[in-house]
Amino acid sequence: MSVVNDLSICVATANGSGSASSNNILFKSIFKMGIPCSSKNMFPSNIQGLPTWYQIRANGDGYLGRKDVIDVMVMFNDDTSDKDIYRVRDGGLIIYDDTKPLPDDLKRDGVQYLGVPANALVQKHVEAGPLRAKQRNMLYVGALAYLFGIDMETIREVLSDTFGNKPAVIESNLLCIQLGYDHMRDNNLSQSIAMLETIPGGNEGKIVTEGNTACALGAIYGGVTFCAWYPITPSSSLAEALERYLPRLRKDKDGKNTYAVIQAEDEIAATNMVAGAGWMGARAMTSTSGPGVSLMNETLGLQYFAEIPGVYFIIQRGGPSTGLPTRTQQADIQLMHVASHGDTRHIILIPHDMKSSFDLARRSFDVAERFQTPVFVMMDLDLGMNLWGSDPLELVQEPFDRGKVLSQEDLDQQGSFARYLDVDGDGIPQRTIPGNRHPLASYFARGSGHDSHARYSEDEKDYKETLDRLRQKYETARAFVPKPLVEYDADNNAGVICFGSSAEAVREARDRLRASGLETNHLLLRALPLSEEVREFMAAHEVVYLMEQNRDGQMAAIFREEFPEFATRIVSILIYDGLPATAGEIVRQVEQHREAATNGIETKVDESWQKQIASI
Amino acid sequence: MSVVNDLSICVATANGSGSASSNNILFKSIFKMGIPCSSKNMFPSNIQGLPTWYQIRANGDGYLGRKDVIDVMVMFNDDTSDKDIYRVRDGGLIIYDDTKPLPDDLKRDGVQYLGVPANALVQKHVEAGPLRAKQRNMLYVGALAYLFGIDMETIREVLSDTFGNKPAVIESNLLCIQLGYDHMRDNNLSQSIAMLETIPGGNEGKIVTEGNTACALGAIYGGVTFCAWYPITPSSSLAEALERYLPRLRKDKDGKNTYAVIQAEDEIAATNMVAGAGWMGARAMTSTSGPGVSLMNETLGLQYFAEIPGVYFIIQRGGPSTGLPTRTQQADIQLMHVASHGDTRHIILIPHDMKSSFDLARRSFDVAERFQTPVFVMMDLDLGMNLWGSDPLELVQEPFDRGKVLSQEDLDQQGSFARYLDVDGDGIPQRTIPGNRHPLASYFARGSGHDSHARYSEDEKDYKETLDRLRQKYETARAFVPKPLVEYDADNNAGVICFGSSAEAVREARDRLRASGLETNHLLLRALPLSEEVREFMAAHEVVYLMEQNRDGQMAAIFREEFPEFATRIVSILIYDGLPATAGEIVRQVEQHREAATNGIETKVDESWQKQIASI
Amino acid sequence: MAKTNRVDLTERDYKGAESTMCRGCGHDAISASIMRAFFASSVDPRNVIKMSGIGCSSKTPNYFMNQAFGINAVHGRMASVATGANVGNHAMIPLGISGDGDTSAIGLGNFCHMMRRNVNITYVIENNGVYGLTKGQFSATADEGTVMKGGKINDIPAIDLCELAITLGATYVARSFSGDRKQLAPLIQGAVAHKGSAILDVLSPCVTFNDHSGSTKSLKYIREHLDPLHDIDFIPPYENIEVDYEEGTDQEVTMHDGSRITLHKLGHNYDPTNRMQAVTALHAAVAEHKFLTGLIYLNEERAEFVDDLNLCDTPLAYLTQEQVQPSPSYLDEINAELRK
Amino acid sequence: MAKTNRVDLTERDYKGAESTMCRGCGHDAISASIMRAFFASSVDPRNVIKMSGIGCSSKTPNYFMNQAFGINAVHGRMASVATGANVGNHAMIPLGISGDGDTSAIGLGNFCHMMRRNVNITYVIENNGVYGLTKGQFSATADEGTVMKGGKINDIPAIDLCELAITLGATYVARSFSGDRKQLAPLIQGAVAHKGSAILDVLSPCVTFNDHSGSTKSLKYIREHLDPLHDIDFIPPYENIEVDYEEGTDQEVTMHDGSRITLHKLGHNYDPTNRMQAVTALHAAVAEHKFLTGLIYLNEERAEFVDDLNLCDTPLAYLTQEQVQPSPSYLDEINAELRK
Ligand SMILES: Cc1ncc(C[n+]2csc(CCOP(=O)(O)OP(=O)(O)O)c2C)c(N)n1
Ligand SMILES: Cc1ncc(C[n+]2csc(CCOP(=O)(O)OP(=O)(O)O)c2C)c(N)n1
Ligand code: SF4
Ligand code: SF4
Ligand SMILES: [Mg+2]
Ligand SMILES: [Mg+2]
Repeated sequence: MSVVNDLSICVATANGSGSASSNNILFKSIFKMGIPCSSKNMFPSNIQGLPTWYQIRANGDGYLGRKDVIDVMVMFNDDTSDKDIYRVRDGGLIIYDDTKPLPDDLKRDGVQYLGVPANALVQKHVEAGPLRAKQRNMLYVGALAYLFGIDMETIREVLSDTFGNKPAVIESNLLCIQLGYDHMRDNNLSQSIAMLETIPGGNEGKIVTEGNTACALGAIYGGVTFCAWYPITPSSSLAEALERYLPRLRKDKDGKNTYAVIQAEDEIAATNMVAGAGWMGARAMTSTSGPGVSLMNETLGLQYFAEIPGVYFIIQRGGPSTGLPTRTQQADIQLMHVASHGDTRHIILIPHDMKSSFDLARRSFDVAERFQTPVFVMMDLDLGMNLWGSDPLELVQEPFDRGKVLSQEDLDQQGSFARYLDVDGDGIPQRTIPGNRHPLASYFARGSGHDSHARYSEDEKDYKETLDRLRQKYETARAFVPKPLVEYDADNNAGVICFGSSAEAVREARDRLRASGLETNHLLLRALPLSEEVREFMAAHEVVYLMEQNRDGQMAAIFREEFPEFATRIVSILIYDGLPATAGEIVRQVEQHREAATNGIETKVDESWQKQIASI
Repeated sequence: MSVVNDLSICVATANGSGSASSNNILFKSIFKMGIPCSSKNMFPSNIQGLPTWYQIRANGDGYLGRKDVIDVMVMFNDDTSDKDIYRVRDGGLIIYDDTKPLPDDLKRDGVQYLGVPANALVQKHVEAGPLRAKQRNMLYVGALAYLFGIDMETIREVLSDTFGNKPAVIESNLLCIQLGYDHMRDNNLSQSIAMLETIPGGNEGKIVTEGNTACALGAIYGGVTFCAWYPITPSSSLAEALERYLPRLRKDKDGKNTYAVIQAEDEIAATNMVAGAGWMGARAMTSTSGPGVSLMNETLGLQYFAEIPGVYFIIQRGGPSTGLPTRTQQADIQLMHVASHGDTRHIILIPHDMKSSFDLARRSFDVAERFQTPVFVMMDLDLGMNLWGSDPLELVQEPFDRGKVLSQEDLDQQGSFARYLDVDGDGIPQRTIPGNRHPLASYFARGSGHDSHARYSEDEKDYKETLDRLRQKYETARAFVPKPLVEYDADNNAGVICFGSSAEAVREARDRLRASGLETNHLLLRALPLSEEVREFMAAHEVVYLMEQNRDGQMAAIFREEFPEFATRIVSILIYDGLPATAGEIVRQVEQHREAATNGIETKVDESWQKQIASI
Repeated sequence: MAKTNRVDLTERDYKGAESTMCRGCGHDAISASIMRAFFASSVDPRNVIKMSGIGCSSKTPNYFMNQAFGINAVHGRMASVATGANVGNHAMIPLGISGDGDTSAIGLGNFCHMMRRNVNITYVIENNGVYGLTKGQFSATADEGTVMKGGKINDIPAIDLCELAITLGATYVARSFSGDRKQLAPLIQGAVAHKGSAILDVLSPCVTFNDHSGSTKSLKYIREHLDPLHDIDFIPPYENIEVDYEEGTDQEVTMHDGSRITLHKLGHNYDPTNRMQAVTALHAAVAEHKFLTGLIYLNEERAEFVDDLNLCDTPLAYLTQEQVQPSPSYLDEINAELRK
Repeated sequence: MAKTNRVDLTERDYKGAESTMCRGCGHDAISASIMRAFFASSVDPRNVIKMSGIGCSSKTPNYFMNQAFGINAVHGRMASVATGANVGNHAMIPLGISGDGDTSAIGLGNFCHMMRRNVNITYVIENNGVYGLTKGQFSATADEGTVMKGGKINDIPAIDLCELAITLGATYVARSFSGDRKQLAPLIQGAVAHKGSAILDVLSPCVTFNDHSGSTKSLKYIREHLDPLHDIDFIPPYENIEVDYEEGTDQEVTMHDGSRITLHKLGHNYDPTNRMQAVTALHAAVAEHKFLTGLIYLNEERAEFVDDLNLCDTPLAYLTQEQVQPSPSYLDEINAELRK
């Protein structure tokens, strides 16, 4: 057997069947062996009984994007078996419950089948009760452990990490895992796809977490004091992580809270509570996903126009409308970019891994207060809810930037104050917060027309001045927001741009393209507005592949709007079926474009893009 | 005196002071003299006491856009006089109430002042009572009539048209007008700016109306049966026009209504009522403006994804947020274009005058039903609420297009039905409406993932298929939506594109540019998505001036998104101070661009655009 | 052969797709009562429109009456969708299904206004006190003091949707329990026969997220705190059943379509046509931690919304171009007016 | 010299920008009562936050107490903005102004939830039964049968905001009339002293769009249908005034901060601490076409929202980095947990 530590396993079960727990044990065990690995949970928008797939990738080279092909399918959901047998690659392996014989229509050529009589075994060995059906899933963990060489000792460790104080649970799980393991061993079953081998020191010091948790922790370290939210997948777990960590990290000496988390009655309430709290000077946030952004649209405009800070964590899911609420996508970009009616442009921060989720979440409050405006932290389900191995979260210690807040002393010194006056030429005015008792301090905030003194005004000059200053502020932000991460070699003509959860798949895709002769430069976008560095990157390449997870090339539209001179250089790579991006699909689209370009079938880059949209 | 029939009069009064009535008489009288004229009402977001300006333009050449300069200022609002004296052009005329002497600080060089003791005269001649203060405004009508030659007989006609059945009102108004007239005559006061002269046969057959009324009538002739709306300026008058005309035009033989108009409790209710009614097969509409669009955002996505027809009349006003609710703008374009979260693209119809308001309003229901999607009719305050002289509204008689609605008989014949199947390859599926009792007819509409049979599905292939089909539908719409109106001469290198209420100002600007040596071609855009004709126009010009009434060049962004190959050809002409566009400002911006281009200060078109945004 | 009803349908004809609720979920039991009620009342599913918002509860319209048109709209807005649908085609029989989150949180305002208009609908709230589909957060009907699965305690009083419904003008207001099909089915029949907003607040345990001890919406807690007002029967207009009424114990209400609802009082001396008594009783029940069930309020006097609108008989959706496009001569008339 | 209050301010210090209401608009009269009440209660405007939605009424916070911070938010969402603001800095005194459209139409849901949480606020609804700023359409407090300026008749019953407030859990509920400053000012003082949601539904004629005959919110109609429950006085905590109470006629309620409200009954035998009585009385008043005014309901027991949140004493907005950023060592701890 030649292949070591390169494997993808997909477990097909039904929601609520207990597989969440067995999948977690499986994944953590591989992680503990020191093998770089990631997991993607394709769960249904339902609580019990609908199909769910859990895809683990173990890869010694450290590629953590979803693998294009499935090597092993654990076929534990009768409802989807007819399709699942075709999800596994040729030469792959299917593990199934052979308590009953496999029906003929589930037999397929070119793959190996290995059975484990999971139902029969649990019926025999596990006490009857509500848990028995759930325990059945532990059997495939054992079977896989035997077949691929997952260390039983490690599994035991993971079990005790997971169920620390419940020895009975540990024991019964272990029993079932052992049953699966023994069945494979005793029947001399084996496979020839790959083996997993412990990498000593691998994953040393690393953590496993999801982006939503990292964001919540970032917000806490960023000094969030106010969160109003409304439950919605896939963002709820962010607010729930806040609710989990805050009581521990943020009590004052009297045991009182230095924060408030409010479950609002809807997203409109949530955004307006954020506006109210932000106006008062609290570091206020919400988290939501697409439908929530749509509902928050009106008040985002109020915050933009009245210049009230607030942080909006947006965990994107499959749209439009209710769409696929438990699948991933990056299709709310344009909505965030121009959210609300009238001329608005919003700042968007874009994490791409666990550390940047923590870091940008922390900094988002500084950006919001500096620019006195709503700031989006754009996540997606893949980043937010899937488990990612990562270096530990790291706190950059620096003072909070509260922006241009004037204290009573400042007002005394300055002797004057106009809330919406551009004192510094950067479009950002000064601000006071309620509680400031200086006679100059108070002002009247409003979403209607106003002059630089915050007085009601319908005067066209005041109005245009305000609009222009707001645009100026956005221009100022270009140099302030997180810079892109760039890999550049002057020899390369082609560039690749991506952002968010695509980073891993793109890294792998670039390596593969390199292997097939195409060296690319890379820009990992971390914020809007687009900065000078992005412009330079565009200027330096003849072709730029802009990879995003939506149908319409939403980020490409923003690039074309902002850099018309480079509009034709952009070739969109679009993945939008709701599944996490894979390197293979990226490579396929890039090569398709290159082929078309060299064959002259499509000479103009932009037209190929148009066609692609129209014909797929 | 050389100038005839070229005049702009601006009347400055306070809201609720009765000037609406006197201004109307003034405008209608000029219109009745046969002189092409338009009026722009710059009214406050308030009911009584705030400044309001009414600007009339009379122009024998038929230019109806707002005039750049004010020839005559009727200064009847003390609160704004200090600024109003500077609004009038050098050499212009100020009419003021000289009951009390003019304070020194309101004296300005280079303009002529003529007083009419309006207060004193009404006090003397009009009975004390609540109406007296309002009648005062009639005096400037009389004064202007004398000074500029407005025919008193015509005024009398207009009075009786307006107050037909109230002879007392006619008399008292006439008295006051005569007082103003006589004062000027008796004191031998005169001016040398221009005279108004009756144009025999001028305005023959023409009507005077606002776009909102034209839209309402269009909707009625388009067969609207359902309207849910929520009051908001400047859209309320559209729904109110429906409520005015429907009872007269749409009772059945039993005196019952063939329509329903519901004043909803908010815009969210309104849009969802439209969705409910549209789903049932009623021709459903709403009308709103920016804040309403923001609130309707979520359900627009439902209608897009579940493919439910509905017509959205959007009368744009100054944004963002509450902004300037009584001023005009075209700044909700991008919001409409991509309204709601997820990948959406919406159809937008864009009237530019009274006839097209009627016509596109009527056709919008056909488009909505044909494409089974929300359709926007994009208006703005200038078009919707100001009075425009126009050829009479005209009904093109053609059968309603209900789109692919299948009857019971159709189903019998076809023998099968899948609600979301692309039977014809145009992306548009077939539809049944409730009440169809065929066993195949019923289906379950939803905003969540579904397959072609409208069954719940989270399958990635079903999902992508749906998204792609929806995009295909949008592509189909390109050839279906109203074509642009194009003026083209192969000799010209420069093109001008505009849409909506800008059409008049652009027409005049092009004439002026021609006079100064720049011949331009023209495209009047009437819909999104952009059609092949628009692409051809872009391809045919080196420079295209794209004129729009917003800060960020929102339509330009859409052009750059859709036509990356022409992205750099676009030069944005942006007017966004809330006032109706003027030819002068357009010419100024075009010439500024040309100068910069020839001087080589800004070589790249697109950069000049960027800079312009940044620096104004 | 299976038993058929007056429209020649069997119980099977009232079935829908297979449910995806958790096993034991109260919502499934409500679906069963709905099927039974519509069968019993001989309502042809093809005359019904099924509408819902978003949530576990809102998924259920897919699980009954396949032959009815259905819509699963956005979260909290079914009341408005139903208003539009009812006006768009008033000949269809509107059935709305919602959750407590859907109705009492995000949808509260629009729900109130639907009732204020007295829009004709049978509006069933499958009330489990939590957001099932998003995994167990409190909704606005979570009782004060109830405990979330994770241990969190609710400090805020519940919205009593029946009291609210009466306050806002709903004309048929009932509370029931998913497990009490004997009571629930006739209540649904009555709601369908009623013309106007019929609100059914049905306690429906979420066995996955709100069935633990400490919860006031667990199956056990509900069962122990039920306080039915009366035994209830629904008699369709075409049935000439003579019922023997006991003076003071039984009450019969005749509805506009001739249906009758008979109430056999259980201990309570309760008249559902008395608005103030209804509010008082509800209020007292909260204080005593009881779930009062039965027909709580009924008003057969108030006109339904489409009557206020003076609609023509043909449903709006079915009007033809001939019926809705005014003649061009009217446009000439209007043009003439606009010349003035 | 002008009279000063206990914080050394004169009545002038409570003024704002010049009003832009129509002459005679009820809203201006309410502003005057607000200024009087805050002056009389010696509240420093710098401790006040003024909040509103959109509408004529919502413009008025600009017309009093210039020294207070203010916000004119979007239509119908002041209740939510106020919730955020109250929690963001609970040391400020929240005053919200809204219109009947703002509150009872677009804002209804969020308004209900604010009351359900018992957020501390003095929430004044300037109720004229129409949308003033958009020129006179009916709002949801337009009474059944009332006539619009153009002649249209309203078919739908009004939402009684006081009844709704009591149903939803508001703890201080009053109705008054813009023209009755003697009653309104002490009611506002009481509301400010009260900790929790204090809802004041103040009839406030729109002289421009809703003052014609046929309207049930015209100045004349209101005056003729007023039915005050009691004469009311507010006694701040620092005043030791002894009042002679008449048994059965007078009632005194002491508030948490020691303020006292005294009620001198007018005919009615009415106890505002009795919830059911309050609802019954309101309901009866509607039937009799009367506007019951006075302190309708008071509950000094229920905790205000920020108490449920167990907030630290320093307002959240004023916490420093030191107070809110956990030490890095905690992050190490968490990283260690995430290794498991
Ligand atoms: C605008 C919007 N916000 C949030 C959600 C997420 N969401 C889905 S269902 C639900 C709550 C459902 O609760 P309930 O109505 O009580 O139904 P149940 O699942 O308990 O039956 C929420 C918040 C959504 N779909 N849309
Ligand atoms: C989202 C939104 N919809 C509609 C409007 C238009 N609008 C402004 S004020 C108003 C009604 C105000 O009525 P009310 O609250 O009763 O105040 P009043 O003017 O009568 O004092 C409306 C509908 C708006 N500003 N925002
Ligand atoms: S989660 Fe609760 S409400 Fe949802 S299906 Fe399961 S038991 Fe029912
Ligand atoms: S319109 Fe009515 S509510 Fe508005 S200011 Fe005038 S009188 Fe007051
Ligand atoms: Mg629920
Ligand atoms: Mg009002």
